[in-house]
Amino acid sequence: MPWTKLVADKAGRSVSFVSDGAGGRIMSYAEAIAEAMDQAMQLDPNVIILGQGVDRPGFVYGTTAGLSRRYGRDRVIETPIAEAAMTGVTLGASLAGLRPILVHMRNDFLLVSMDQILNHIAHWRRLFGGSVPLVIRTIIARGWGSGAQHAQSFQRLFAGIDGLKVVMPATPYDVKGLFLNAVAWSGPVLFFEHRWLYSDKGYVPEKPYIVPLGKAAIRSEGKDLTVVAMSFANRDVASALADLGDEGITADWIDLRSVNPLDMDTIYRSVYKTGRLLIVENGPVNCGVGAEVAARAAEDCWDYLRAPILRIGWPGTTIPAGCKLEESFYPGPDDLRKAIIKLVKQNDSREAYPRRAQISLASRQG
Amino acid sequence: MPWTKLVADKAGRSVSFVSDGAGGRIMSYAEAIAEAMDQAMQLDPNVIILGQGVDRPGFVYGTTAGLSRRYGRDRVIETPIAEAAMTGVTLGASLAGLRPILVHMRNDFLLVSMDQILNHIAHWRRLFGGSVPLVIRTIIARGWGSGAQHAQSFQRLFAGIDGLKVVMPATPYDVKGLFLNAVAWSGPVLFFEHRWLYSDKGYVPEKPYIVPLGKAAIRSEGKDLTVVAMSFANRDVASALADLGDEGITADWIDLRSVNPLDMDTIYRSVYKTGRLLIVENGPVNCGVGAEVAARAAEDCWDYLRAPILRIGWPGTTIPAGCKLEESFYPGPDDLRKAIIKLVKQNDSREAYPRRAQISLASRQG
Amino acid sequence: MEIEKAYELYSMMTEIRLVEEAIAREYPAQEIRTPVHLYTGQEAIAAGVSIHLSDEDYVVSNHRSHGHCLAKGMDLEAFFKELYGRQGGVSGGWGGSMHLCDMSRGIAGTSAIVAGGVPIGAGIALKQKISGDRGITVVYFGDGAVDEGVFWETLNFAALKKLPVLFVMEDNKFASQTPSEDRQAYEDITPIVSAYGVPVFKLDGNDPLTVAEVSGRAIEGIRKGRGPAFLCCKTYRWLAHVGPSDDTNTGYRTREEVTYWQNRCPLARMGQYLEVADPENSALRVEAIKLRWAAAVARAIEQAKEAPYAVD
Amino acid sequence: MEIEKAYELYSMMTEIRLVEEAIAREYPAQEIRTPVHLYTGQEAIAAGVSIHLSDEDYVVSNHRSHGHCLAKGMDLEAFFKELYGRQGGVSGGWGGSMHLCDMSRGIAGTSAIVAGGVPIGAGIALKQKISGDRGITVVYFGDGAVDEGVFWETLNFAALKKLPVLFVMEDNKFASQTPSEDRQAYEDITPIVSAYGVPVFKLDGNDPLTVAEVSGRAIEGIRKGRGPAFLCCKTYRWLAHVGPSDDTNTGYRTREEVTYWQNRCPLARMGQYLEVADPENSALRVEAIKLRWAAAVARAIEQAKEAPYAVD
Ligand SMILES: Cc1ncc(C[n+]2csc(CCOP(=O)(O)OP(=O)(O)O)c2C)c(N)n1
Ligand SMILES: Cc1ncc(C[n+]2csc(CCOP(=O)(O)OP(=O)(O)O)c2C)c(N)n1
Ligand SMILES: [Mg+2]
Ligand SMILES: [Mg+2]
Repeated sequence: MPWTKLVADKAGRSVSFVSDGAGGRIMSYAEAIAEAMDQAMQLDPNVIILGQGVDRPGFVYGTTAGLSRRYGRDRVIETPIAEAAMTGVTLGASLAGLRPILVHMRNDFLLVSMDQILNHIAHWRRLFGGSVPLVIRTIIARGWGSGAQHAQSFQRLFAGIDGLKVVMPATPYDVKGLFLNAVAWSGPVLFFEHRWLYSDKGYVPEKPYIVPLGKAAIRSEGKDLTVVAMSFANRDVASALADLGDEGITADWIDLRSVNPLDMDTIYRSVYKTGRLLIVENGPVNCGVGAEVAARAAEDCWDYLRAPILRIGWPGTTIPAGCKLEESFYPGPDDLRKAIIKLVKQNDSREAYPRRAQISLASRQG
Repeated sequence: MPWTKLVADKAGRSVSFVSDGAGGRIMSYAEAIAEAMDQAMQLDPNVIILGQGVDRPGFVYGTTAGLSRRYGRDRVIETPIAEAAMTGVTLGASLAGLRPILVHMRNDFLLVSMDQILNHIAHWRRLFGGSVPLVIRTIIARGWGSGAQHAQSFQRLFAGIDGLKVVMPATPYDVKGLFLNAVAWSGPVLFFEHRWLYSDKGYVPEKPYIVPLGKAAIRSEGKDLTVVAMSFANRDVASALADLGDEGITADWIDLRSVNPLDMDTIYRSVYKTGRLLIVENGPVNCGVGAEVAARAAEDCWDYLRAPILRIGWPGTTIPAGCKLEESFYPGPDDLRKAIIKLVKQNDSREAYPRRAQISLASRQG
Repeated sequence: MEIEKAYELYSMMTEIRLVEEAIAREYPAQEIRTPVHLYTGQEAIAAGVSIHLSDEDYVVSNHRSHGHCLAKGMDLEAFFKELYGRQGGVSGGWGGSMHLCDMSRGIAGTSAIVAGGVPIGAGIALKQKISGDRGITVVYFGDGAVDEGVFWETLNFAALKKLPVLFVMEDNKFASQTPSEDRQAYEDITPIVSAYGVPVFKLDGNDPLTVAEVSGRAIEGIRKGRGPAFLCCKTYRWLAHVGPSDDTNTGYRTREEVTYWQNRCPLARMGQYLEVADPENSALRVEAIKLRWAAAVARAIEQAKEAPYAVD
Repeated sequence: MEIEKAYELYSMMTEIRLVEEAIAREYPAQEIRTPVHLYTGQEAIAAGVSIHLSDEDYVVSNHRSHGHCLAKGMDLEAFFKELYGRQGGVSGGWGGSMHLCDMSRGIAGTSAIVAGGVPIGAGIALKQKISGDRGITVVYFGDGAVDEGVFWETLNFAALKKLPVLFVMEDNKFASQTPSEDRQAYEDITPIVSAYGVPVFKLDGNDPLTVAEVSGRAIEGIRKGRGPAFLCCKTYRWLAHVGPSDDTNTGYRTREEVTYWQNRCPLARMGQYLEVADPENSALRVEAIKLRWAAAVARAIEQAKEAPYAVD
């Protein structure tokens, strides 16, 4: 089994959001995916790829380029536009011993195959045992009037289900390491990429390496609040925090990386310290993954919270196509900055709540 | 338009969970649905019904019995097992001027039609205007080894989306009034029934009446905590509260009735008073509707909360079929009772948190 | 074909062609900020079908909908306002190119999910059937849509209930960059569809007269209550799957193939027909039609650009 | 047919019949607490197909799976433990009647979502094809499953990629209580399927010899790399859609129809064949087979009842 030999990269601690290669190799998020796909196929002849466009000149924004030439059309399978069946085929191939990777150009199309994902894939292993290694790669788009059916961000539909893992990498480093780990994992993984991250550049080791599934990354450390974000929303956080120098505010910035399972330990540890939590959803706020983060913190960090938990994200409406509508639909770094200031200034009352301060950090973390 | 003439029933304030007819007419939840279906079809010739089994001897557990005889097979349409297409057909019929009601025997089957519901129905009105009156009736099952694919409770997938309303009635009174209002409403409504409520009996007025969409019902009033529940989970709440006499604990018990939109006003008003919130999900806790309720309360009731917010519900695993596994899968009144006692006893510290008490109720409610 | 009908056909196709050409021209200015799937080269289908439709008939369409909507009478100015994201757009600026609608003209909406609109059209037809309306519903979709199961579910239901639907498949050989033979086990869809008991018409989708004649027959049958019919129109898209440019050099199709189909231009063919059928007037009238639409398109674009942006 | 094969067929069918009868008998005691969709009357299909299969071949099945699983070699004791929710059940007590599996015998799992298992079977066959295994995959489904689009998507994909799948449609006339004619526009599915280029065999699903003979031919072709084949087996379910009783009096079918099919009992037919083919021994051997399975079933039930409940 080649997959048990992969180890986490030592050099890249992945603390910084932008390239921290320190002389290391820099490549784009898209290139990192392409390399990960290639290495996965090279590592293990059981890895196959299925999807619309995986073997056509567009090559899913270049991320599958060259693969069919290198590994043959038996392993790089151009498919009909039949997401439901192809998802079932992916499950079946996995049961039979392959490690299939199914690719969708938009996560909006996952809805066509929801029955196979939630009624079948998510339950198969719990029902029947064995391993069900499979990855469903899919892309969140945004902008240029993508609109109602081509810019949604559906991670929330797949979070909260024990039988699925869901990752949303935000950096070139993570996208490669998480992808290889998703392929290595013995169960199903939904892999959400973001189209607007494709040209982001950063440090990416050449050798195959893994980033742990279900572990968040601390992108920066601070004292005043904890900001939790996922996928592209991290870029807004980066801008907002960079802009906060004057205010003298610093934040623990946590990139979730995985939304299922959630790395609550990392979040809790930070909230114990900062007492304030802001969650930035890449998607609608209402019933988003952030709701679960907030609900758990409201239960488990109760004694440490010094202010209400805030969430930022999209409205729950249909995503508009018109450019001005689109502009005002998405919250930006400025909204984030305002929320951060509001949260930090508001209700700073550690003294007023003696009981909370009493309970020592150690006793809760132990 | 017959639908604008329906009014809320005056007599039935629907405060009590069990029959409060005071001599009024008592009927079962199932009979109330059947009557509502019948009255809807009688009120408006544009109402049609589609589904598997709607015109076959089982009649969806009796709820469509007699309708095809009374209203003809043009209006009571037995369909192929093709949920995706039939959901699109339902949308089309609605656009063209009908008020279609699509019936599924299990909400698990909704997944096959997810694309039509979330990519189409939920957006149609926002994109194109006009009215899109349609109802999708579906049933949550439980027990007797229904298991992995026949006992799920998927309300969370449809909550949080502006373009859909989602109701989960728990009483015979509500099921009729909410159904008629769902049919009357100019947009799409997902109507989740619970199979284990079908034989519950209660007061149901004979005349057509409506229960407001998006409004919770206060089932009992108390001082120590607020318990929020939905659908069948309300029955567990009823038992748990009845068992709490000795403890001297009383609760505001709120039956959500609608999970989209959420009636946060009613919840907030209660939490302002009690300072404690327990949410009981009819479904997995993780990323459930209760997460959203908790997250909003953690933001908006911050100054009134006197203890962590608790949630109770199912584990996130596949639902087991074996009878002992099933028994331990579902939390029961006893788990609820324990959670209530824990919540009320824990951390009773109104005095310790003077700032919170300072802010007057009125100023927040205004 | 009656000569005035022939001019109408020519006019419809001219409108569509000029609109698509104008979009292609304007697109680089980055004011039309919405993905466009241009209909250039396929005009004969929408025009040939729509010539038989009135406001009581509905159409439901897909991502490549400009031609379908314009042929069904969509207001040019409201159309362009939608593309430019302006107030007064057919979908209030909310939809963009992929989500056009005007119920008052029987344009029931367009879905950008492949095959997503197909069952919706059947639902409209169900209403028409139940209420005994004279109207029918036309559902447009590509050769890609028949890959999706929901197409077959809908075909079965429509045939079972004898719904007044005309299924119009625009077989332009590709779904995005993938040719049918890489997606479909069958070479010919028509025997499959006809085994559902649905009358099938396989035709040259680049010949407006054929489309008009055959769809006329199909629609007549549908209006008589005979249930759905299916047109399989062979055609070709000249430009990229999405966007205003020619993507032939990416390698998924040959220059020869594109040229072959450009030489089978439906508009040119209609022009030739008019030349023969109405040698006296055609030159003048054809020129007048072109000028009229060129002016109308230019005016609509101007008005769209001047309109205030749609805002929330 | 070789006589030993014939006895094997008879034995498989006997096992299934006795299991289903035992379930029906035990069910009122409410210890089997899982919805059961009994296979009584349809035994010839699973047996006739399975006689050609070995452990390297897979089956994927649906809600009515007992026969499919037992014919493929599912352990009787583990089967009953699953139904009784006990430890040692084939799915650890987690699945119940609707979710049975034993990969070691090539039973890849069963889905209670109509048509849900169909693409999964094709996925297994994709693996077999890619790795050049000799094995094939059998997908069982009812006449209801072909209503679902995912069936047609899968058929297309399997035919396109020439996957080693045998599609076995058990056409028992009803999906729950709804007859095919109320759900399907076509009377005969076979011309539709064969238009995908898939060899189609329409046969009497109540005749075990025919099923064995025809499926043998179909499987031979599949093993030779010719791609998928499709069996349309006409049959009938004797008992209710779900549960152990006879639901004829609810009115969706007539007593005459049920009796007609009961008179076409596949087990009886096989018995008659053996009588003719092996007049010397058949009486004794048939009796022995019955006794052996009756004992095995009784023992398995007993062991299941004694086993500890599956707990978390
Ligand atoms: C469910 C779904 N899958 C994939 C896509 C991506 N997609 C958009 S258009 C298209 C090709 C459609 O081809 P066809 O139906 O032949 O129409 P054409 O573009 O050729 O007119 C695809 C695959 C989508 N929009 N929806
Ligand atoms: C997607 C979905 N829709 C509906 C059902 C409910 N259902 C269970 S079995 C069944 C009938 C299946 O009929 P058929 O495929 O002919 O199999 P049979 O029961 O006749 O063996 C239906 C409708 C389901 N399980 N899944
Ligand atoms: Mg095409
Ligand atoms: Mg059947």
